[in-house]
Amino acid sequence: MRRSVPLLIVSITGFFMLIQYFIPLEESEWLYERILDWIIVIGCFAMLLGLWSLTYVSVNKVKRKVPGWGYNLVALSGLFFMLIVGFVPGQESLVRGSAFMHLFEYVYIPIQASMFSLLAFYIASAAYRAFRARTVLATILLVSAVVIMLRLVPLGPLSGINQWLANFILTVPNMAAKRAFWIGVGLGATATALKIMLGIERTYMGRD
Amino acid sequence: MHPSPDIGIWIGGLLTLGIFSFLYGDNPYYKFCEALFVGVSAGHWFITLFWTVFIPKLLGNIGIAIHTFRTEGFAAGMSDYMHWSYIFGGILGFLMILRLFPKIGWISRWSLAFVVGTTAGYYFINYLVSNGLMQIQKTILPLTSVGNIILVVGTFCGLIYFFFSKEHKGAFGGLARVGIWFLMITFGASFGYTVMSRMSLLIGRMDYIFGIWLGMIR
Amino acid sequence: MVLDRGFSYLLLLAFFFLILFSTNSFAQDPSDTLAPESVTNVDAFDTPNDNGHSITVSWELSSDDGAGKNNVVVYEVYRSDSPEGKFEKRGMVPAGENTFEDQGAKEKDNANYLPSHKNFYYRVRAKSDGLFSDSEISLPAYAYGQWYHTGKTPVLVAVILFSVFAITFITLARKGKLFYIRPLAGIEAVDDAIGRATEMGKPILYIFGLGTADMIATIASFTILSRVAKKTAEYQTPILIPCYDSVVMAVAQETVRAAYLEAGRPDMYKEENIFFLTSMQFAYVAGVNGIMLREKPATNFYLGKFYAESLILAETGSIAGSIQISGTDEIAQIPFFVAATDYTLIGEELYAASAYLGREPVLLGTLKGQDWGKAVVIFSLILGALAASFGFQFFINLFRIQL
Amino acid sequence: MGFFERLLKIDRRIIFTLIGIAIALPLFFNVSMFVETTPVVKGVYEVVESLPEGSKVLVSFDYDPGSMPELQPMAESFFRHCFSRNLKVIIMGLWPQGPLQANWALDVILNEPDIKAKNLRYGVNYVNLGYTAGNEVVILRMGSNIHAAFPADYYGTPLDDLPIMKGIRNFNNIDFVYNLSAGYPGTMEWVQFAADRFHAVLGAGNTAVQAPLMYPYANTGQLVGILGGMKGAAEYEVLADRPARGVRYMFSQGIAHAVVIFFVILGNVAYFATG
Repeated sequence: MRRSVPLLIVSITGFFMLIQYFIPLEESEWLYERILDWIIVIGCFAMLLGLWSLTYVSVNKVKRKVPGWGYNLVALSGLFFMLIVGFVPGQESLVRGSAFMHLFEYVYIPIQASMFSLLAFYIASAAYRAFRARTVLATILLVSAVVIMLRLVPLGPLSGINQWLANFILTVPNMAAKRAFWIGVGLGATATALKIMLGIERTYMGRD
Repeated sequence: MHPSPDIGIWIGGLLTLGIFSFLYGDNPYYKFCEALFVGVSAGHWFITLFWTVFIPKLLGNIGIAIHTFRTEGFAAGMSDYMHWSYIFGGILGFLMILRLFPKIGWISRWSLAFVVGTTAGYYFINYLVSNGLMQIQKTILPLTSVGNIILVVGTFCGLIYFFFSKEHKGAFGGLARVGIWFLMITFGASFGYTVMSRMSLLIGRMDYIFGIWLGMIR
Repeated sequence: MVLDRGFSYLLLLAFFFLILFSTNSFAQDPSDTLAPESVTNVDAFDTPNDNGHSITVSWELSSDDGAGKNNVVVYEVYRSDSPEGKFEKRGMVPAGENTFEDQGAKEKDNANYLPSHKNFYYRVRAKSDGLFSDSEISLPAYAYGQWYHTGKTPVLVAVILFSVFAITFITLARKGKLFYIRPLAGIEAVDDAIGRATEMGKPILYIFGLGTADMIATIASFTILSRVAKKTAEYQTPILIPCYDSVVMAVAQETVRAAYLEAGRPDMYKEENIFFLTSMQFAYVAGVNGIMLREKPATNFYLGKFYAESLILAETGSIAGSIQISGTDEIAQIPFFVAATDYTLIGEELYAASAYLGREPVLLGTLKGQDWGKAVVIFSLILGALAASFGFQFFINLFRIQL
Repeated sequence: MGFFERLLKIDRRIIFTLIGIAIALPLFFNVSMFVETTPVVKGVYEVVESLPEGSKVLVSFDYDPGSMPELQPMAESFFRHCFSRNLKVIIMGLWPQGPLQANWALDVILNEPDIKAKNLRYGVNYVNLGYTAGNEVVILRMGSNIHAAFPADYYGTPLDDLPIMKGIRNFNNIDFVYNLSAGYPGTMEWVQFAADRFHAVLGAGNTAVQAPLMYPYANTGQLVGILGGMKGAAEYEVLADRPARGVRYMFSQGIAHAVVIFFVILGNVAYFATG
């Protein structure tokens, strides 16, 4: 029951999804759409698990007064404040101008944009460390990156050549390697999916 | 200098500085912003999902089902019965929560199996078609221009690189080596054009701090 | 499709000239006040490869279309549920075309609903400028859904071919055949990385990225986690897994618990080390950043689906001085992992990793199967490119899928 | 430790500081760096320029605040161009946040003196149809009937009550479609469905990350042109002779790139000098 039923479910649902691709029948379409919807519903229930985990871990840290527990308290207050202003007014909370949306606009968006923009700093420091002509491979990486970056710096008479080179890199070798990459990923993912459906790959299922 | 009178802008500005302080090193200011961000975002995500997905998808459909049963009884058509099927999704979801109870937690594997199995079947086809057949179709080009020749050769060598069961030596190793060169060109190029995007993000933030918030620009 | 568009321009042009031509001759030739000859052989049949709510109608062009009086402008298609009943207009096509697909809706409450398994009769009207003539009524036809989509045969062939490869090599492996696999630097580093964490007495951080539990990259990562967790259990090194998705968290807990059980150390398993943070991209990154600087893990694994956050994570980990092993199938993020982490599993290598780590013959067998798949792809590419160079289009059509 | 060795192990914070300065400082100067215009951007500009007064333009906002710095200037300069040429603008979004982004851009442009003087009216000169879930399916539905895809606008007014929507049924009644995109659903879907299927005249503005994937469509003509990242935004402003945020930001962008390249060179010099 604990192990064989789930494996059976995996195989049945997996092969159904595989076969239904070839069956244009209305019934097959209907079941396909429903199954995708059910998965969304399962995801909705699962979010309770996430919420529980976050609350449980944070409350525990606050209770045990582990170093830095004050920050866990901040996270918990943020979470529950959002839940209150989100639930109490009902669906209205998603309309612009509500307390919930104000928090989104003035707290969430600025922090999110700032976190995202940290990338500008990190991309520079990563380039500094990684782009050194140590080996042939590193040199290729370096040259290709610099050619593309130079597109944005006015180079005068050289800019025409650089534009041509950048365009060539993007449309030819770049496309070639991407195709090879995607085909490889396709085969790897297909093999993994097949292993799951056949029950060969089942570590994700637990053991007892 | 004309700082913004809007308190919301001030909060946004102060939080921005808190995040930037991380660049110097971990500190209480950043820790506060981080904790607030995690809490607020989890709450935001939960509420949004609840109102925009959970309510319409599950309760909405079951609501329709109950309503038609009340008004039409068993005379309702097949398409009306279909809404009842969402109860099945609801049950699978409910089983998922049973994880919280150690004694019967193993039942939640049934829902997990449903999710994993379905998507395995779905992706089996999806990857085979869009990553396999479609890419092959696009790469079958007449070898009539230098560009096309390089494209086909590059794809060929790239695939050689991904062979696992053959040692990379001799001529085979040479082709694999060319393959990884092509991959490196691609990685370099995408690094290069991502720089522009990332710099733009920081420009946007700096404009917020010095322009919108502190009013130092124009 | 470019060809399609070109074709429709041509049609439009033809259409335009037809109008011009017919109005011109109308003034000159009184015989053109006559309606065009009606179309013949109207044939209605179920549209193939669909869910059964569409009927296709074909006919032979009117003798006045492109010849004779040359005054046909459009064909209008009419439908009725009985030969005597009222015929309803369903659509029209320009002169020169001889098929029409009467696509109905599948929902009963839709005004355009076309039921399956119900007989319909069709009539085609050849129309000139103001005058028309109707065809005979077609024999009845009904729409029905098909059990197999013939346009998808290339996919079926690929599925069968690939499954045969995989299953053959799995069977061979089960019978005890050993397959060679080339070394992968990223994989060989895994053991050392765990050993290093043990020596330093520091935890290991394992990140799935932003993938949900139903993505193949995440599932591949679960199997890697299972091998890694088994080793950490043996070495008694804690493993921290902050999660972005609740289902991923649940599966990761199962995986690690099972691995500890297998290693004989179920007592070491701590559920609170595998926890949920938040499902918003940059908030998740902020949280993981904090963990990296505060817990100072000796080793960071980034395996799964990653987006823009890849570089923030990898650079922060590098600042914290951790050994980092990464892998993803998102090509846009690999450059950043290559630049900022110590080892990177590129694309397909991520999927191969579980076979490498487990060294189970069955998993190695599927790797061999994958390689055979690649060999077939390479073969088709070369053959296809040669065929295309010499002008044989048929080879490309072998890969064309009708959706 | 010699100078070059120290340079190799340079503290990241020094790089961070220099990048911060390189980006912030140019914002204080009103210098517009010389921006070279490219044919792909001209493609979009010229189509808008060639539309007669009163033509209907559809703009789809398929991004969220994460891509604002790149795409918002594009939205603003496009609106400015359309309104100054008296075109009618229909706004929609395939991303939930999209229509909000559009409103922010409208707030800016409608308050500029020359546009304000035109006294543009909501529902007559421009309209925001809001967001509809369904990704590329929305485009398909619009191909047969826009009213079916969007029964009401962003504020809940039925489409039939809006004068601007009179006579608009599908892409045949739209003169130009412009799409601002940061990913999926976005330009790729507009090309596949609106341009290929319904033969809409389509232009696009993309983030710098996404643009290289879309250039091939501009070569084949499926896109009349494309604006890539901040540079694209700046080029459009130069073409329209109204330098604004894009051009101003471009100065920072150029300097920041130069700093990154400078560091890469420095790193290599130090690496070879230390052997």
